[in-house]
Amino acid sequence: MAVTSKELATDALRQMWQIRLFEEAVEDLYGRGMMHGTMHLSIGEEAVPVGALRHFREGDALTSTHRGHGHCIAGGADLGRMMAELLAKDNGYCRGRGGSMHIADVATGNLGANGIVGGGVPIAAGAALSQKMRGTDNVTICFHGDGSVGEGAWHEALTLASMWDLPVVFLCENNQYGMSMPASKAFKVEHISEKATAYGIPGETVDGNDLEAVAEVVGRAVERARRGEGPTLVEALTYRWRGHSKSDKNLYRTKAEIAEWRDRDPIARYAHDLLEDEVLTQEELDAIQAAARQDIRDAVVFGTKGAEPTVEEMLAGVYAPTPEEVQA
Amino acid sequence: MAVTSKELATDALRQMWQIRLFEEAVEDLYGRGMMHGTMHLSIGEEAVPVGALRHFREGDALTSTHRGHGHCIAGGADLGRMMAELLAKDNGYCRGRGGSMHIADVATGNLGANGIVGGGVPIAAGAALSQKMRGTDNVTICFHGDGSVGEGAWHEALTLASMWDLPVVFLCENNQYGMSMPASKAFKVEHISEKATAYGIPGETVDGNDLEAVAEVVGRAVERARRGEGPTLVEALTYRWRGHSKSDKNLYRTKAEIAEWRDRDPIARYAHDLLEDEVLTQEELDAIQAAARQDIRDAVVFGTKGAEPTVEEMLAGVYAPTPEEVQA
Amino acid sequence: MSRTMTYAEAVREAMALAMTRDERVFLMGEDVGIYGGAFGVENDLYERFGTDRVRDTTISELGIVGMGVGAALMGMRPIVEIQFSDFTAQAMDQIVNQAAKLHFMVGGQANVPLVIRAPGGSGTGAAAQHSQSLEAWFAHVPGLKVVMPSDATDAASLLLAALNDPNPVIVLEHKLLYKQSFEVPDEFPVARLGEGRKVTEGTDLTIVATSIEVQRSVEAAKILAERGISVEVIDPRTIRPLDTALILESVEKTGRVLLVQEAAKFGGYMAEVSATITESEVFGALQAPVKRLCGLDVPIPYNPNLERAAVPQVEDIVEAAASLVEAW
Amino acid sequence: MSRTMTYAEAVREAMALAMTRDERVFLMGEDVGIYGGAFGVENDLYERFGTDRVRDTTISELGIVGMGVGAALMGMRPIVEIQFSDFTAQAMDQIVNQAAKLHFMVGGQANVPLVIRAPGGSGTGAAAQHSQSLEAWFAHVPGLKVVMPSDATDAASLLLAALNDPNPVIVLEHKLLYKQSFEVPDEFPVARLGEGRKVTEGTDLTIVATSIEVQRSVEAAKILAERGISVEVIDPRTIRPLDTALILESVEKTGRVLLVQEAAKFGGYMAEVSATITESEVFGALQAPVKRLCGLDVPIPYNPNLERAAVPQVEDIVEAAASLVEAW
Ligand SMILES: Cc1ncc(C[n+]2csc(CCOP(=O)(O)OP(=O)(O)O)c2C)c(N)n1
Ligand SMILES: Cc1ncc(C[n+]2csc(CCOP(=O)(O)OP(=O)(O)O)c2C)c(N)n1
Ligand SMILES: [Mg+2]
Ligand SMILES: [Mg+2]
Repeated sequence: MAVTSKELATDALRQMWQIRLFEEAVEDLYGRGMMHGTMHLSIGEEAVPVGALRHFREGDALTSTHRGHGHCIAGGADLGRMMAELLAKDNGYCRGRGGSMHIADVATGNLGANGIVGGGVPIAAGAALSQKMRGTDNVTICFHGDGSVGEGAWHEALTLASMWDLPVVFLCENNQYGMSMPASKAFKVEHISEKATAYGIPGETVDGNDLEAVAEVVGRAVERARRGEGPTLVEALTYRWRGHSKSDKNLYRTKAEIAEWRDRDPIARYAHDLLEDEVLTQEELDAIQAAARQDIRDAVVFGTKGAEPTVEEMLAGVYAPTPEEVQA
Repeated sequence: MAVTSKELATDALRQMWQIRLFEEAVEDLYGRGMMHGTMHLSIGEEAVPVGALRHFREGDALTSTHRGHGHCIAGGADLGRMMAELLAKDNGYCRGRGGSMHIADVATGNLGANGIVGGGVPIAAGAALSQKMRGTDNVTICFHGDGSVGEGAWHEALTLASMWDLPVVFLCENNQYGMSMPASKAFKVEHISEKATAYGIPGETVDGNDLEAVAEVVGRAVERARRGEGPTLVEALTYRWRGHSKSDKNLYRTKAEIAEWRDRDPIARYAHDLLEDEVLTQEELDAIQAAARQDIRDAVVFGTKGAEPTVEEMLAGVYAPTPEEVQA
Repeated sequence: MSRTMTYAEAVREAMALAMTRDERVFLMGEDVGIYGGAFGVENDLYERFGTDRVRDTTISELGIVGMGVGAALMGMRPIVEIQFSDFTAQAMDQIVNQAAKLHFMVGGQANVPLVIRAPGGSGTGAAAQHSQSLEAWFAHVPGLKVVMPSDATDAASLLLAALNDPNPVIVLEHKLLYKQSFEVPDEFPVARLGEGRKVTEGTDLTIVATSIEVQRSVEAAKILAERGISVEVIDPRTIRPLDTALILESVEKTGRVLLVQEAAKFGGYMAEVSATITESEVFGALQAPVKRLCGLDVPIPYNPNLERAAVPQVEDIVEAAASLVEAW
Repeated sequence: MSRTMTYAEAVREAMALAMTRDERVFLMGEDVGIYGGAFGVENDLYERFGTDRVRDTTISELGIVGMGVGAALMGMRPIVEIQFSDFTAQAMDQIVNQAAKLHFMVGGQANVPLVIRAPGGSGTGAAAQHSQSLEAWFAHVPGLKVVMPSDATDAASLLLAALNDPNPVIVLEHKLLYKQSFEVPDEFPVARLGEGRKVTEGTDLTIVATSIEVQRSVEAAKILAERGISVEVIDPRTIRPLDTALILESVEKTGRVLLVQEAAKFGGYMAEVSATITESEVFGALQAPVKRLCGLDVPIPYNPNLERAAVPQVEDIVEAAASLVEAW
């Protein structure tokens, strides 16, 4: 592992634990009938958003996916408001209107999860266009799944972003499957990152379960974008431990495969490396995990106490008020 | 020039002349107010469809574009019915309902021109899927412009066709521009054919003004498809002498550039090569041109004499009759 | 004789029947293979018919529908599944500009016997991008036929009819109905597209409803019967072309009509039914204004109470119906 | 003081004004740069404002609109031009599932102040894929605002209003109007979205019409005046949200209403207006059934006579209006 500071490591590990425990809590709440809808868990993929967003600055933006809890947490969102949203409460990020699939934290630059596969990719390019037109050195990180690579939206966004050298990092979280379609079958290339050549931009594949490797590769892409040299396609290889969503019977993959990837747990691996490299002690590791656990407990409490949203306010929330309406 | 038989050469040259003279006639009719709508002329690009369709067989299919007269003629359509269609007559291919942008000759495997950029590309893949599922060795030739490469439809079709090894040749007629957008600016690759690697299929660029070269390169792609080895992306470099359509003021390109490409006239060049290689004599060349001119004259006469379509039949033409409706 | 079956099972049985009877029929879509379909509709179909006829695609809605168009043009009978009807937004060009118009545009030279299946509706907590009822878009497209089965028998019978039709048919199934069980006949009749169904007989009020609102209206009719109000529930089943005669006949008899749809009110399908009634010769027989009961004009919210409030429930229908009868 | 200007010039002037006043405003689209726009609307805008603010894109409608969404989310005021409104079919996901819903889905955290301009309508001989009137689709989408300017002043005033609005607004211009000249004020007022306009005053009949049918209705009103029939023509201008009060007031006064749209009848926008009227308190004031005069239920044909027959012309309006007044 690349050497890292104690502070960075502590933050990163705590965020990974927050993601993992947040999702385990969500799973539990769902199982107990306290949460409804569907859910897409990113357990096993935590290193990607946490590594990628190490370079995130004020004014940067990100777009996320249906599997977006990790992006949101790594982006710095408030866990309580996230949990409140998933519990469909008025004090949630989306006032209970969006839920997991539309969670957003615009104040920290998270433009939102997206229920549409590929839906966020052109939006990311547009955010980057804004950053470029304003003459900033900000960048946009576009999280997207391997499955979204089959969408026309993905292609159009890469075409436009590369033509205009926009400051965007297309970060493909290749967790090996769409819902059930293996990426290896869907795309006749060895690495999705090879598709970058079609857009005349750099492409790179990284071990998505290695937090520091992700931070390094995405860091290079971010720096390139900040320098005005345009987009990069980064592919992070990872795996979702859970099924696609609650309807998944896991018929399309083997128990052995799942077990193999569980052995590459990005959290355990990072903790192990930090211990081995003497960045953190076992007590410190345990304390981080415990702190994250407390963060999630607090979040659940906060969420559970939220008020129920009202129909009246929902009706008033379809359109943003015009300046005249605000005055009146 | 690769050696070719007298018969093939005669046919090819006559077809190229038919296309050129058909479009000149159309231009003239339009100028005289006898034709309405808009029109997209392929003058200067005639070698591509004629060369590409040398390998066309019974059961093969093609999809075409808004600039589709050449594809239609090279596919073997009747010139009179084509002209009648452009003259909006009931004896036209589309009974006056479609015009130039929707001209089709389904009996010869031409599934139709398309007013939608990229619209025909997934349709071509679907035709090839049918050919494959039926166990034939037929192929589909998908003509498309360089501009359509920016469409999501193009990407999705190439993704699916390559995944399933479909017998389709994606033939990109790169005439250097969309409407005004230079392909060289739009796509950050030197050759559009390089994009093939993103789909794990072969890509090849050919001089689209060299008929025999087109025939050879597309021939290889067709053979590959017939063998069940899947699609190929062929890029034929060519140029449209005329503006995009009647609204074009040609501001985005120089007179010098146009002149340079006129010097590479695919018809004059082919005729010259045939003479030089002693495949045809000057008299034979002249006779071929004269015959084509007569073909077009006949077509105009046929078209002009067509009847006007009626509103009643138009109304009856929106839905195909069901078996019960046919019986009744 | 009859038996019990879920709506999803009925769809599956109809597809299996069609594939058994007609080798041109095949199915394409996302996760329709080993996953068994996002809603389990396909289940083991891929095992029974093989991966050649039950084809798992990449996530490329526009491409998939386009391939369906191409295959249909070549004489196949493709069924294309769009995982949620919301994602027809990605495929509108192929549905509307290609499939629906091709027969007309080519002057009858070809048909597009394509069946598109797509589940709509809310009630699953999937929020605004996975819960829409978009039938009004499709009903407005000349060249399309549009059906909305409201029970298991119709889900099968209308699908079989769609597969016999030479035109493109879009089948809008309902997610909440999939798991619901219904009595069904031993053998599914083939419906006639364009023929509605009188679900209950009544004398005081006509309710015209679609999809799940038919079920809710029948429930409401039972409650209203106890209050002495006799309701005739009409299910158009095919919303384009509409069985106007059946509706007008009923309205003429009852003199009052309530139109119920799940979709947002403004610009929705029931506006057409309303206009059709008031424009017709039964205008004079109306004893009360035509009234609509529709979804609220909001994107579907995540919160379960808001979601429930956003679309007509049984009690809303009871109330609207009673007030219509009692006030007029 | 007033001056004369074409509808296209008015659109251009409004864009120029907005770009001058507000540096966040910029324009993206296909061939909006040096080509000057497919209909010449942009003309020399790119010279005046530079290629950074007048951006030529690749042919990628979904991508372009998506980039507009992203830029708008980040506080820019993008105008996106879709070359023909038919190609909104490619972009429906970004228009409907993203732009329209984002404000709601994220609980008000963000707005999407995006303006989409797209010309619709028939009459140019461009056939079925270049001539549609698709306003009914957009009018049915909660979260969108939809305007249809019928003259040069409105083309500018509504566009300026759209650019002031914090919500996504789609401006459906009309191709045939672009070249038409109108008297316009020296300075364009900023319209209020949602406010209709009484174009002529009358007492016998109300005509509600949109886009070019407003012009045709005014022509018809002149002819009808000669026949002693006094017509009040109402142009809603914004079709979502609709100025219901203005329409109802007029209908209450005249007791008769004719609704005129170019779009195909079945499921069209005027069905909503019809239903709104008959559901309202003016139902009792109706002296005649509400009548619609619409396009035929066909794809727009190429043949000029058929094309003319496919949509309401002045004489059709005269006839329909007269028969409504004379029969009732
Ligand atoms: C346009 C669209 N098509 C299909 C879906 C249904 N769907 C939701 S997630 C998913 C798989 C996405 O795969 P990937 O992009 O790899 O992300 P992952 O779920 O693996 O994180 C599918 C098919 C959707 N939400 N949007
Ligand atoms: C979906 C769509 N977008 C835009 C257009 C308008 N348009 C028609 S042709 C054209 C340029 C096409 O360029 P290319 O594919 O290179 O074909 P060429 O005209 O050069 O033969 C454009 C933008 C269209 N018809 N369809
Ligand atoms: Mg994946
Ligand atoms: Mg071109």
